[in-house]
Amino acid sequence: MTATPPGAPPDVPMDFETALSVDAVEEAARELAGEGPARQELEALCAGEPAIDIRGLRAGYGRMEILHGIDLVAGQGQSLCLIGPNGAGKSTVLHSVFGFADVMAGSINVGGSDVARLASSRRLADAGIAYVLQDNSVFPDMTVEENLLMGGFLLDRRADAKQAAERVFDRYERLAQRRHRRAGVLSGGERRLLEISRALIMEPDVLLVDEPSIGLEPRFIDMVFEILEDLQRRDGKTIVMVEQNAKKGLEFADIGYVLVSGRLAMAGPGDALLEDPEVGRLFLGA
Amino acid sequence: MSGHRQPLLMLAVAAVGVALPFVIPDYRAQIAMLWALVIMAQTWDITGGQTGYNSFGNILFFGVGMYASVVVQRDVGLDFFPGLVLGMVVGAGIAAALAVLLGSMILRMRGHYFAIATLGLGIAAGEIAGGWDYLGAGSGLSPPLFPAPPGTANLFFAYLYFGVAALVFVALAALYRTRFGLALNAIRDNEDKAEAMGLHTGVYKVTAWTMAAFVLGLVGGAMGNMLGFVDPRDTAFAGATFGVWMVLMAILGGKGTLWGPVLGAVIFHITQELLWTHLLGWQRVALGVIIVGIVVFFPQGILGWARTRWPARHEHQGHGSERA
Amino acid sequence: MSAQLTIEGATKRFGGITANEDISLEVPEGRIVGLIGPNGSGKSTLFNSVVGYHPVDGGSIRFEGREITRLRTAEIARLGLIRTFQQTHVFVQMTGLQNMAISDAEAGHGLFQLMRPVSAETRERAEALLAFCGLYGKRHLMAGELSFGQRKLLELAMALMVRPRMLLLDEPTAGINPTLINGVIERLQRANREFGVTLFVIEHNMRVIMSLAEHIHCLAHGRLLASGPPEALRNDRRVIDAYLGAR
Amino acid sequence: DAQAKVEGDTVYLGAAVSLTGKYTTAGEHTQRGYDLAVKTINDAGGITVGGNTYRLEVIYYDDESTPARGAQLAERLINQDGVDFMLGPYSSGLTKAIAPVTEQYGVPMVEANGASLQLFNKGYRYLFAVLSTTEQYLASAVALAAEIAEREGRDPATLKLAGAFENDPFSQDIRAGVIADAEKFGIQVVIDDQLPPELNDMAATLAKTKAVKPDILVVSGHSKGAALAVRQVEEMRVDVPMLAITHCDSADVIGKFGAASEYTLCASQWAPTLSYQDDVFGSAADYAATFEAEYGYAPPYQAAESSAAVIVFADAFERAGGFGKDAVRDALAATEMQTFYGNIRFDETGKNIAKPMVLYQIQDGAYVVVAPTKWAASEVRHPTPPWSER
Amino acid sequence: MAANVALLGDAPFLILQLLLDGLMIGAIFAVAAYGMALVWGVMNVINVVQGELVMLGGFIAYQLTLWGLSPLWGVPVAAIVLYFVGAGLHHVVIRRVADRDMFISLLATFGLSILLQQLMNQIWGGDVKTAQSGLGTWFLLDYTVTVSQMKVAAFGGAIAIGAVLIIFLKRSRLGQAIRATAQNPRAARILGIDTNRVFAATYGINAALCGAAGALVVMAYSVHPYIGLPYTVRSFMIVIVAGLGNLPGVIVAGLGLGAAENFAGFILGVQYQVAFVFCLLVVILVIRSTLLQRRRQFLK
Ligand SMILES: Nc1ncnc2c1ncn2[C@@H]1O[C@H](COP(=O)(O)OP(=O)(O)OP(=O)(O)O)[C@@H](O)[C@H]1O
Ligand SMILES: Nc1ncnc2c1ncn2[C@@H]1O[C@H](COP(=O)(O)OP(=O)(O)OP(=O)(O)O)[C@@H](O)[C@H]1O
Ligand SMILES: [Mg+2]
Ligand SMILES: [Mg+2]
Repeated sequence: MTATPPGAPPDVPMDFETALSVDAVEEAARELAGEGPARQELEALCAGEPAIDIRGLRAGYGRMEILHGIDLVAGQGQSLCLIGPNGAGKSTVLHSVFGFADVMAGSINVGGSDVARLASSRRLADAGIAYVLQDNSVFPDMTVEENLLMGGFLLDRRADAKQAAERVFDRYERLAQRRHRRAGVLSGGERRLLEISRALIMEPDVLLVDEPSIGLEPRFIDMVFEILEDLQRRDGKTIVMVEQNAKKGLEFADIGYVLVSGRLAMAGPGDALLEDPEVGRLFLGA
Repeated sequence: MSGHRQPLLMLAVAAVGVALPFVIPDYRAQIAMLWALVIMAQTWDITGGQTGYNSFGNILFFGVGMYASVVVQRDVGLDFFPGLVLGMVVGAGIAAALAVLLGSMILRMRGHYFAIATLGLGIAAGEIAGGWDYLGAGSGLSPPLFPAPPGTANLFFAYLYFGVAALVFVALAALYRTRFGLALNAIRDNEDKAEAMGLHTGVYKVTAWTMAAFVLGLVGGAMGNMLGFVDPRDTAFAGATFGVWMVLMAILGGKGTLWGPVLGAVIFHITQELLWTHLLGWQRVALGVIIVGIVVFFPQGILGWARTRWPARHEHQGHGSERA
Repeated sequence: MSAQLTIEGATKRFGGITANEDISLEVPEGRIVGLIGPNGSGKSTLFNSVVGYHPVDGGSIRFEGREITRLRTAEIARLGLIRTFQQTHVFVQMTGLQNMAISDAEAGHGLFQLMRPVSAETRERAEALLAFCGLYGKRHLMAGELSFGQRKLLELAMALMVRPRMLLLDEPTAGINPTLINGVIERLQRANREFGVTLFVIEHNMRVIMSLAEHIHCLAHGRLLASGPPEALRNDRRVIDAYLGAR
Repeated sequence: DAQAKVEGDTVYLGAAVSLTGKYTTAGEHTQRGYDLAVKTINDAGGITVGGNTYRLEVIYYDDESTPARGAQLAERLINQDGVDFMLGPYSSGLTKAIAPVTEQYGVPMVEANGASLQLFNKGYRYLFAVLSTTEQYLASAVALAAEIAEREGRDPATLKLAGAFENDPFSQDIRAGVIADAEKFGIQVVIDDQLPPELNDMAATLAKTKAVKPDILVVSGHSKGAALAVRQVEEMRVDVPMLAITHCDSADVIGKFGAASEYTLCASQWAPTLSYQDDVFGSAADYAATFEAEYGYAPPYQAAESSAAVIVFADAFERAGGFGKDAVRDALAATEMQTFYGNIRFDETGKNIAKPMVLYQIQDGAYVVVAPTKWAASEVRHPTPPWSER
Repeated sequence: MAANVALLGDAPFLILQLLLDGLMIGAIFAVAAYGMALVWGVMNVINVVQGELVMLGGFIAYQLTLWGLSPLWGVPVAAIVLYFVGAGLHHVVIRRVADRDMFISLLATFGLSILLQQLMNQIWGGDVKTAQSGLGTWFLLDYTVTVSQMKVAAFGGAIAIGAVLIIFLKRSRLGQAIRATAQNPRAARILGIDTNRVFAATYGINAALCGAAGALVVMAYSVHPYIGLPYTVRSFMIVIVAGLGNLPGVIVAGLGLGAAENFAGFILGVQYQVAFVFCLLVVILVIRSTLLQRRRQFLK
């Protein structure tokens, strides 16, 4: 990224009082961040053995570096929520963990082993990482049911996948009604539901979720967070989530990180961040 | 190539173009061919690079121009030069008319469907010409010979094509600075969205293709006389050579840029003349390897590659020549 | 208060599914109207029908008194009825400014109107609107290099650049930073007030829709379930059951 | 510029030949023909011009079987490489593209593979062809059919002829010749198909042939057409009393199809059994032997005529006594000689009028000359029996 | 032209003959088209080198005859050899261009096609090659209609290959992975599908199909190095008409194209047969785009 100077042309009225521009948020956040939290602080937030541990991650796309040295630690069974302005690099963090971005330096440990050298397609099988992408990831020409079955592609027995799919249908009538329909014609929210349920079929250890609530109706948002809560509390999964609905996200998560322009600006327990007035002003729109 | 250096560069190229036929007079035939290739690449890029409609069939317009011109010269009974001029104009006119007609049908297709449809058109045109007795069918036609000593013919064509290439360049440079240029880019990036913004995408596409067709018609109109022989599949509708080369040259240089096609054509032609003629039978292997190499390693073309290599210069251009 | 957009008995089926059934509603000129409803209730479908992406199977749609049921997308757009998308659509290999310049309907879309360079006027307005949407600093970046949320903002700026008579916004704040959402709300209100753009907005974010819309329609199962001012709707039993859930 | 024409004791000839593209095989025969003659002449001490001896050498380029490339390469040979004497390319189409260039520069070209009659009505002064032109290729086959009909007491006008010709300058010229001959005898042309260059199936034409039952089937489409015709006639059991084609030796139809090729009539420029001779190679049979020793296969006539072109050039150089383009041109125009390939004498349009075509028939697995009578080694076998009896 | 139509009336057996010949060549087109549909659908690559792979298969079968083997062996042998050739090509070139703009892969495969043409030209020479399968001919209707047994075998083989392929894609694990990758490669990767291997396998299978088709071609017809493009274009047309991912449709469209081409060649004259094929291509594309215009795709 090139550092384009922020600011507006002189003839544009600059009456941003209640609202902040992308740059203004960034600027303010950068100031707020200062040096950013130290590694020890992050480790202190982590309970137990780290299930995911990122050190000094520099990553981006092609030659463009987006993340300039990110650290991230979350313990087994913990949930971590990344918040930050649009374009801060939140999705890029998840991309790097799954191998969709180009990692230039740093290490990514999941479950104790370095996954950076693993092909993306091995990360679910070998490292138990499941990923719910921010944008569309259904197989449009397969039926809803086939999509769910594909979620169990790595299972040795087809019957297991089938059972898992049935459990999903039991839970969401909406999907059950559409099980034989092409997934490509689902509405935005229906599709999101399908994507999340599909990612859970393999019962992964670590779940990466990029904005789970995007496009969902209020009741589904609640529902999705309930599912995630269940996964974490009952099944002891580790969850790393990006959420623009920062209030929801921080309420839910054990740990909150604030990401600004590819750097870590703040970190703290979810509830604590939620109450931080600066965070509130900059990220919660309070 | 930043904004303020652009005119300088153009001047330099123009000077070279004017001087070249006298600096290396033995190479006049190749120089003429070079500028013809430059024009082909430039015009291909109007739809291919700027609009995102990759055509494999622009050779159609070249061939139509060539045949129309030679037939006019054969049947109208003018002297060489008036005949040639009339032939070129008629050729360009027919090519443009054809572009409007065919374009309004096939430019509705998206992406690769369009590419293949144009491929079909180009080949079909050659086949039809090859069966049509009025056009000499498979035996082809022989245009009138240049009425002056041998060296002058090549000199004439070298300057003719250089002139056209320069004009086309200046015209395109201006065109791409207009909002029409932006509209073409918008179609390339997201045609549905462009439509949703109220753009008359169909009209723009046909216009762009027609411009290319007109110029290609002109080029073809003179090429018959330059080569001295017109044949349906190998000179006029020469899909496997000129037809593909124009695409390749634009991509090699960097499609969607102003200088890319020019650069690509120059490099391609020089390589071909220096290398291939001496490979005696292996030149097509070389061509194949070069094509694959280009698209694997320089898919953005030389200019695109340079941009990722030195992104700062590119940024600089973004501010310098600010098109918007 | 005249109705600018009138939808009468719009019905749209896809194979066996009825996505919209007999929907009739009006959007009065100069207002901000909301459209809510559960996932899959047919909101986006209704928008698509209005802007001519697909013909309705029944019913009619009128814009400023003109029948537009059978018009094509671009024609409808030129009438000043513009929509934005749930998933973003911008011109990825053009800079933000270029995206804006081509969206300027005032400078014209005719072939000859296009055949001149971008005017200083267009440019100024583009910069102002980019600043308005907080993207001034990124104006020279290729749109494809913007993040999801930034693209969303750019798309909004582009829509405003058209100087539309009416704007259909499909989840304009989905994926946008909450702080910025406040900005977006304010911008939309100002666009509505200052430029006189009628807004018709789909949203799942209740905070947004409640503070933005003056009147809200709620769809469920493809039918119009309820209509009314935000307060009324918020307390409407049917809407709570079908959509909002117990709070 | 142009200094390369004679360097020290070497005279350079230029040639664009088809080493790739659709004429690859024939182009290779052409090149080998040139090479063999050059080598043989040089090995025998070269040529003597004005008291000095010179070696010959050929500068080659690959024209990729496309005329546009051919024309460009001719320019290149003349302008950059300074060549003052050209040997022809393969095929009429390429020759048509190159002749205007050599003509403009006044560079004499002796060509051996452009048979199209149209090459010789343009008033070219620097173009000389050692081979017989297209109208003669199948004339003897048509005449033979008429003759046989008369012998059997049938009016030739009752004969029906079916023809399929590739859509290229050479084959289309053949077609013009055949149709003119048919008209001469009043033979009715019942099928007149053109075959596309990317030919790989002529089932449609042959099905038609079965329906209209012609007396003669004529096919011309370089070696591809020859192979296809012989093969599909057998496969589809097309019964036709006479099948006449071109290029069967270069397509090696005997080797490929064996007995199925029996009875086929083939037009040829030359045959090793002919009784011509010269000082360079000796007799036609000697030439065949030399060629086979060098390249491992019997020379198709494309190679023989190419070799002849070099011999003609060598002879003209010696008679011209120098390497002036116009002197050599005039010497070429005055050529009157016999080569292993046949007699050579050019008329004022530049085509060789001293050498007839021959017609082979495939009899018992060999090419046997059946016409003209002067060289006929055997009677023609006619009619071809129906497949049910073969 | 009118005379040709009249001839069909006078000699109705011709209709049968043309139809049979058309169907038989059409079946071979269909085999190459299966492969193209696969590669196009899965990798989003229009494989312009398709025709050359077919030819390579043909040359391999031909080579077997030079070694004294029956060219019938060419069908499996060519398929196996070509599988590896395909996987190799994928490794060296295709995988580097597959996820790019489709035009890039179009060009890359075009480059490969030139390369292969030339290599075949250097190895086997520019001549027309055929291989005698040793199978005979059937005659119908008193010797008027000929049916080469080889062509019937080719026809049967083509249909069988199609059926096997359809079942394979629906049922097998690799088949499922191929379908998923076709629709959304990134999503396939997050579910643990090694898309790179899927691509390699897909391209290999495609090449194997082409190889088998080529062996059939050299026995039923003939091959030479420059005959690839018409096969490529026909495959392409068939896939467009059938629609991506519709393999049964590919068979039907292949047969239809073969028959249509044969009749067109007969009626218009063979010289226009190729022109007909390409005009038909354009017409089909225009019709397709008009139909699509009605059932417009739309954005979300
Ligand atoms: N494929 C890509 N190529 C180049 N740059 C990219 C690409 N994807 C994202 N970027 C850039 O990387 C930066 C970070 O993007 P990222 O998607 O990680 O942001 P984000 O924090 O997830 O934002 P949002 O909340 O809007 O989704 C952005 O500035 C964007 O311009
Ligand atoms: N092209 C189509 N073909 C078939 N069914 C479709 C198509 N488009 C939409 N549908 C169906 O129509 C219904 C309504 O979809 P629509 O996209 O309008 O919902 P929505 O209200 O926008 O939902 P969301 O809030 O989740 O975006 C859904 O059930 C969807 O599956
Ligand atoms: Mg993101
Ligand atoms: Mg929607």
